[in-house]
Amino acid sequence: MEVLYFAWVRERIGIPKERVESSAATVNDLIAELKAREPRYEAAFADLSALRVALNQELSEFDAPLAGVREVAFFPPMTGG
Amino acid sequence: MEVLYFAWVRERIGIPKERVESSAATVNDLIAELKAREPRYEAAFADLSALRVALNQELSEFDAPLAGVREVAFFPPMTGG
Amino acid sequence: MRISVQAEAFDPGAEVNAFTATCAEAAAANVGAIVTFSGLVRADDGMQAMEIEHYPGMTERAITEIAETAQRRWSLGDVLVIHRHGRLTAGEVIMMVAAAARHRKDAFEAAEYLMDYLKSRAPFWKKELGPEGADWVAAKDADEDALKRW
Amino acid sequence: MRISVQAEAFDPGAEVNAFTATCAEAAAANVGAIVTFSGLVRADDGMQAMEIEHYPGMTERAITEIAETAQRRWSLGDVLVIHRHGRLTAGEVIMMVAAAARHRKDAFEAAEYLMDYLKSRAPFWKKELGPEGADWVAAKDADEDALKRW
Repeated sequence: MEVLYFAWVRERIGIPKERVESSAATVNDLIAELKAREPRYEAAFADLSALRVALNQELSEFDAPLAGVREVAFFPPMTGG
Repeated sequence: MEVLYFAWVRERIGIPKERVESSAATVNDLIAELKAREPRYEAAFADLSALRVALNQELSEFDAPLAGVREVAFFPPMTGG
Repeated sequence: MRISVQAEAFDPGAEVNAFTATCAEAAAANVGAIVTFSGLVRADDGMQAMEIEHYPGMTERAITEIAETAQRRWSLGDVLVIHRHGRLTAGEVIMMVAAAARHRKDAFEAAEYLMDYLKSRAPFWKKELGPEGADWVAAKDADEDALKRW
Repeated sequence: MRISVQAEAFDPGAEVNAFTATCAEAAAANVGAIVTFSGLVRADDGMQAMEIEHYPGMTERAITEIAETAQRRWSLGDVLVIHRHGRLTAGEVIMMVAAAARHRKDAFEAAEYLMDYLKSRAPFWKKELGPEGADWVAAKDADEDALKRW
């Protein structure tokens, strides 16, 4: 699946998006896999209360299943307007 | 003093303003004097709850004193905006 | 603060841009939010035109007092009120207000306050000219009630 | 309904006039009230510029959903949302919304609803560029709380 990062999440991880091969069942499982990779992921996902997730461009929850999801995006709370 | 009429009050009385010589102590006294004059005043002032009064261009009350007042205006509730 | 009571039509877009430009200048750099309201003549029930009467002299005083009260209450960057009188046809812009503040909540509240008071406390009277003749618009209880929240 | 997510500057006055003209046409004769909001880059604390990042694709979807919900809730004559991204300097207009309705209460509420949801539910992130460097703007609890009233 495609994983996208925005704002300071993008800056901490160092890339705006990447292709991830994963059999993670939920967003939480995917995050655990990413954190195990490298310290920059560990840093980006240290505090989940400061993060939001979108699945296929819809805001979602960290315990949501990833079945059928092509695009996952992680970002801080939005500050539009 | 100068007495002004607006909207349907003006239409009922038939003139936009007139000079009135009066020693009425309050707005209510002035209205009583005007009503005694002619039926068109009687008609215009029949229902005071449908009227508003301004003294020297400030919204006021019917029991307000007329001492020092140069300009009295009668009109229906305002419908601006 | 600019207040205009006028018979002439005005250009809402040009007014918005002039108001925004003033707020964007150095002196008003504290402005982050601008709310505008404009009122149009609705073509209800075949209504073709509207005649707006006002009380010259008192109108300007009343609007100035309303705008000054709003400025004290919300510490606004700027305030604009334009209100037409005379004959207007369906679709024409009757009036507009604009309020600029640091944050959106103040700008929204101030614009609503200006509108609520202009409706019921500025000496304007509307007469609708329709196919059946002319009728003075009656004041609505809801408009008087709207003042109670302030 | 028009929604635009764009890097280019826009002319708020021209947008207001185009929106008003649409509402003034026969089909939308039922519109008596138009409320607009525009947001400006404030020059707070020596802030010189702002960089707005967004999520292409999701941004348009999220705004469309917010605008459609507002239209269902208030039966609006029309809705407009324009939001810029990229680099903006102090005094520039970041975004605007406009809502048209029969009466002022609906137009005000719909514009506030659009703003409250754009603030916290449309995928934009602001970074302030000041004399001390760059900082991501933190989301405010007050903005999240503002959603509870709807």
